[in-house]
Amino acid sequence: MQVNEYKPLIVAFCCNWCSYAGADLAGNNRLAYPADVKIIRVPCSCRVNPTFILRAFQRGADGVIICGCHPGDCHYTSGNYYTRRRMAALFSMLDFLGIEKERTRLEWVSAAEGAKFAATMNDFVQTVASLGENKRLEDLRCKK
Amino acid sequence: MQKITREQLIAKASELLSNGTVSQVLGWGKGEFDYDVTPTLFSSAEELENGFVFNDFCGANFSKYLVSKAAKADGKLLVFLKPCDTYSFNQLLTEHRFDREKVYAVGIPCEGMADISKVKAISGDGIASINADGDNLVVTTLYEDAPITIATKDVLAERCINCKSKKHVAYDELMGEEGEVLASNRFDEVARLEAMTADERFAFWQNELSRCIRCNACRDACPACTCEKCVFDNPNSGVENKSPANEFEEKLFHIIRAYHVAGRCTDCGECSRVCPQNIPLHLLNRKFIKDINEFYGEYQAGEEVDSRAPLVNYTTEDLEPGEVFDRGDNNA
Amino acid sequence: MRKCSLEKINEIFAAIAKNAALYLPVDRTDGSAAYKKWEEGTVWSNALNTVRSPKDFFFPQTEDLMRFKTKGKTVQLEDIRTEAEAFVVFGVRACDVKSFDILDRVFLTEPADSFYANRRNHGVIVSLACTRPVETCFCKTFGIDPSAPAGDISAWKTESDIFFEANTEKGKALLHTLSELTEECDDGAVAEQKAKINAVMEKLPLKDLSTKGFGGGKTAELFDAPEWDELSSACLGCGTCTFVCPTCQCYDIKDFNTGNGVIRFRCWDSCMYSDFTKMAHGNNRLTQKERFRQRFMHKLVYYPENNDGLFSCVGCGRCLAKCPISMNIVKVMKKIGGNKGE
Amino acid sequence: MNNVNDTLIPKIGVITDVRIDTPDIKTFRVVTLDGKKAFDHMPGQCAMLSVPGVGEAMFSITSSPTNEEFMEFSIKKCGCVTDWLHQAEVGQQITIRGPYGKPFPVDDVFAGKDLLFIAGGVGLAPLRSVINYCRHYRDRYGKIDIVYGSRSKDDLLDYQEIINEWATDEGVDVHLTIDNPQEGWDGHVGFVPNFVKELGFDTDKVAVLCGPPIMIKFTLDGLCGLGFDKTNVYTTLELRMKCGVGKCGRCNVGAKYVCKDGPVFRCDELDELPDEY
Repeated sequence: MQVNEYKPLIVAFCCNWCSYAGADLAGNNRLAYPADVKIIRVPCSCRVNPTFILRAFQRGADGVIICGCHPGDCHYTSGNYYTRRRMAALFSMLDFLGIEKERTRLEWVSAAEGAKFAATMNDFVQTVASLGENKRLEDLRCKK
Repeated sequence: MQKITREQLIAKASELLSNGTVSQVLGWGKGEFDYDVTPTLFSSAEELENGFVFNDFCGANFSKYLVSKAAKADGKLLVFLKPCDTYSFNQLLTEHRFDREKVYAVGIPCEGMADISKVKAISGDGIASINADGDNLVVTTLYEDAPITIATKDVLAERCINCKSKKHVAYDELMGEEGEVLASNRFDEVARLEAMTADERFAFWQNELSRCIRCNACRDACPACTCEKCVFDNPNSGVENKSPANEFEEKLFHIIRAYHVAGRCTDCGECSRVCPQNIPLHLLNRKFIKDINEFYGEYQAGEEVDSRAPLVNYTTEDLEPGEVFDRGDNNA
Repeated sequence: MRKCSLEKINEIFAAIAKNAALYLPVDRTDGSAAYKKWEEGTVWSNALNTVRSPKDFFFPQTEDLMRFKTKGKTVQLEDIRTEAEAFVVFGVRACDVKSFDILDRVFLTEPADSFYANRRNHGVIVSLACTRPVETCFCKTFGIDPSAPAGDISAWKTESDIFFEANTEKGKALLHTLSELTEECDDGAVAEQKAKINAVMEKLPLKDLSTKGFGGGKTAELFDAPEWDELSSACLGCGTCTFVCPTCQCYDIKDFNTGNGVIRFRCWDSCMYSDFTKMAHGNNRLTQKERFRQRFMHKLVYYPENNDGLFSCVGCGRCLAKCPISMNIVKVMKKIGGNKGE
Repeated sequence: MNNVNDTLIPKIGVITDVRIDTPDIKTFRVVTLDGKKAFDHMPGQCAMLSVPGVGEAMFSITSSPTNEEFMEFSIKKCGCVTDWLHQAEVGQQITIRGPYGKPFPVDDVFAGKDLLFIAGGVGLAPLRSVINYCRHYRDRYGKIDIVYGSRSKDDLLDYQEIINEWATDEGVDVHLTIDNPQEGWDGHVGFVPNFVKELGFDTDKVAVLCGPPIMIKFTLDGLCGLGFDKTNVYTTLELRMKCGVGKCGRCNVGAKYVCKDGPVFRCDELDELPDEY
């Protein structure tokens, strides 16, 4: 009998201009990363409202990663700089509330970095898998 | 005891009313007991004489009322501002939430306000009267024959124990002496929590937030929460909820609320004062303030009008979210 | 009447908890009290009352009503009601006991609310006479005697003992299960206790507050009172008073989409909220004054009009203690109605 | 427990027909899963319809109680539930519960009287039920006058039914009006309140009014001007409702609950309510 291995569900918010293209490239190059990473394309990483992240956890995500253009490369000039500040504050707050800090991450992935995208996802999935299921930001109503 | 007296404030308000500088006065109205004070609008010397109070329980921050009341007032509105209130006043001005021309702000000194629950913890329930006497409060109760004397400093509200400033950052006129920005220990409790393990912190907040009844008092009293329509009231926002249906909803509300005022919160402490369930909500705000200070340099919301809040600002050299924790680990 | 030494109170609790979930006021870390489920080691609070009223036991803040599964054009309904577990609420004050009567008249009037009725049928109320009323208490205004609380069983606590008197069949049955721990006694000590409480009641600052000028049929007279402007002026529009109130019973019904079905639940709502009466095409109470007035008119005029003069307030004083701006029903009653100028 | 009825727990209904009445009003035909009427009702009563996950809302039942096969609801698109219903197709399942509210006193007060129905816009929806009820039991009532107005010809609800059935009935006079002149319209042009005054009815009739608040206000003034007594004028109110049985507190106005004591009110009863509807 095979034991069902725990597979974390990951939500990845990817900016349309860099990271989503990076994910595409990873796919084109047949670089493997777990299928449990669900990509949500956003116009810019700074489109990600903190409620999106919390809602992802509510709806069953075990980890949330936000990917945007490298600082300085934002399609909208400065969106990712704002993202950087916002997420620094938000992640720190989640940690303050005792929610495992490893469940949230911000990464810069350019359109040319297919390999980095795949590696980042593999690493993130592994990290979250080691934490186990998200219990501290779960909504039991959504778990049935 | 407050350095400024009720009589002085009434005299000032009456003078400004009679010389036409202002048409209404936003002040503290007398309650049923000696400690329950209601923000009230006064429009004559007579009304002031009958209903105005100023004592150690006048904690309410009037700044937020200016958003609704100044717009409605016929002439100028006189508002008494304690030093901490002036920060909210400036922050609201920065956000263009009221018309400065319609307000006449009188800065008044504050010796710190008392917390009635702390008084009751010492004197026992059944307060009959509370009177200030020098540095003490003299309390009589329904159950004790002799009055009980309590040092005011022992019953100060949490936010006043850790008062950040006795300096007024905005006013048209100042009564009494100007104070200084203080080196307060207001982040000590945040630091104590930070030093805990994640499990301990989680347990701490679970216990605190589980008491939430979602009465929205924290939001409705907060001078930074002035959205016309809150996301939590908007059925189209996807996060609307009216009740703390479960632990997630409790956390969602408080995280998002604190986050939305991060960088704009002046740490006035109204959220914790009004919470019927005594949840230390100010700790969430202070965590953001402490982080912002450490990540992006010292910033005090409301210190200057038109300053740019840190979360709507950036530099190209900002630290990465991941580094926040590395830094924390190095510190620990 | 039966009595038991307070030293044996935990044995009483254990005996009750053997057959039913027992809830009683417990001190919390923030210094206030709340009802908690009793388990070995739980310490009964001495606090006069809890921040939240015990209406939660029958009308919880959130409650799932039913579930739906939707697929394509089809809708499936799942009735999730189950028989409530038997439970005992211990130490309910006279004011809060009265609030159940007020809620009953709303929820048990035909068509009865089965969710409420279910809990009501399975709950036993053990009330407790007050020993230390405080300045915010005004139950007497509404004809409630804090020294003689109703409930399935009434209880009195003295320095050394606790006394029980069953009032209903449910109460008798419960008291019967405690017969080994309690002994029959006369009501001398209780009478003494009652006298003591009533003496304190005479000292309360709100003892003379009267309902004169309120009640059914007063709508025309009170609705347009000019004082509403001033009274509501500072109201923040939060729901604190409503949610700590033992008699406020307005609710909202909402759907929550879980991603794999829909839960229809109800939750407390507040007439103080700006969206309470908001419809797709307008709102009939646009200002906070109107909303504020609705709450007090409902308690002091509309409810009594529909319920034989019974007011929808029990004088527990929670809103006096908890309103962020210290505006409350007492101040309303003193400004308009028959207490004017007194 | 599950065998106890609770009014909050609805039945599943199916939309079996959708009729486009006007650009923003559709009429939905609803039956239960076994093809029957969900429940019996009287003219003027309402039902709670809901779309799980979207919300629940109160609608007046526009079909006559004498229709024993199905119920109809004429619904104007104006909020999230109605938006959703407007894009629903035949076969869509929804939930339905009711009936709620006090009906028109068709069997006592109305009996033997001449009746005057005045409606504006979607306000015809609640009246259609009572009009068809009275037409069905024609011999119980005197003359029936129907005054109905809308913004334009296209906004007239149940137009075919009015022209083909109501107007051809004996003892039923239909007076239509639209707000502004329109090509292809040779009927009356003008607002309902003025039209009523122009028509000038006998005051021994029972009048029933339904429409936008502003229309009700002016029409009522007009009727009083003609000499109508308010005790002979009925109207319906609409407020936000959740439970339908006077418990959730939302539709409370004065000592009345619109869901339970209304939605049908006599105009003199309304005068006793505080002005909050």
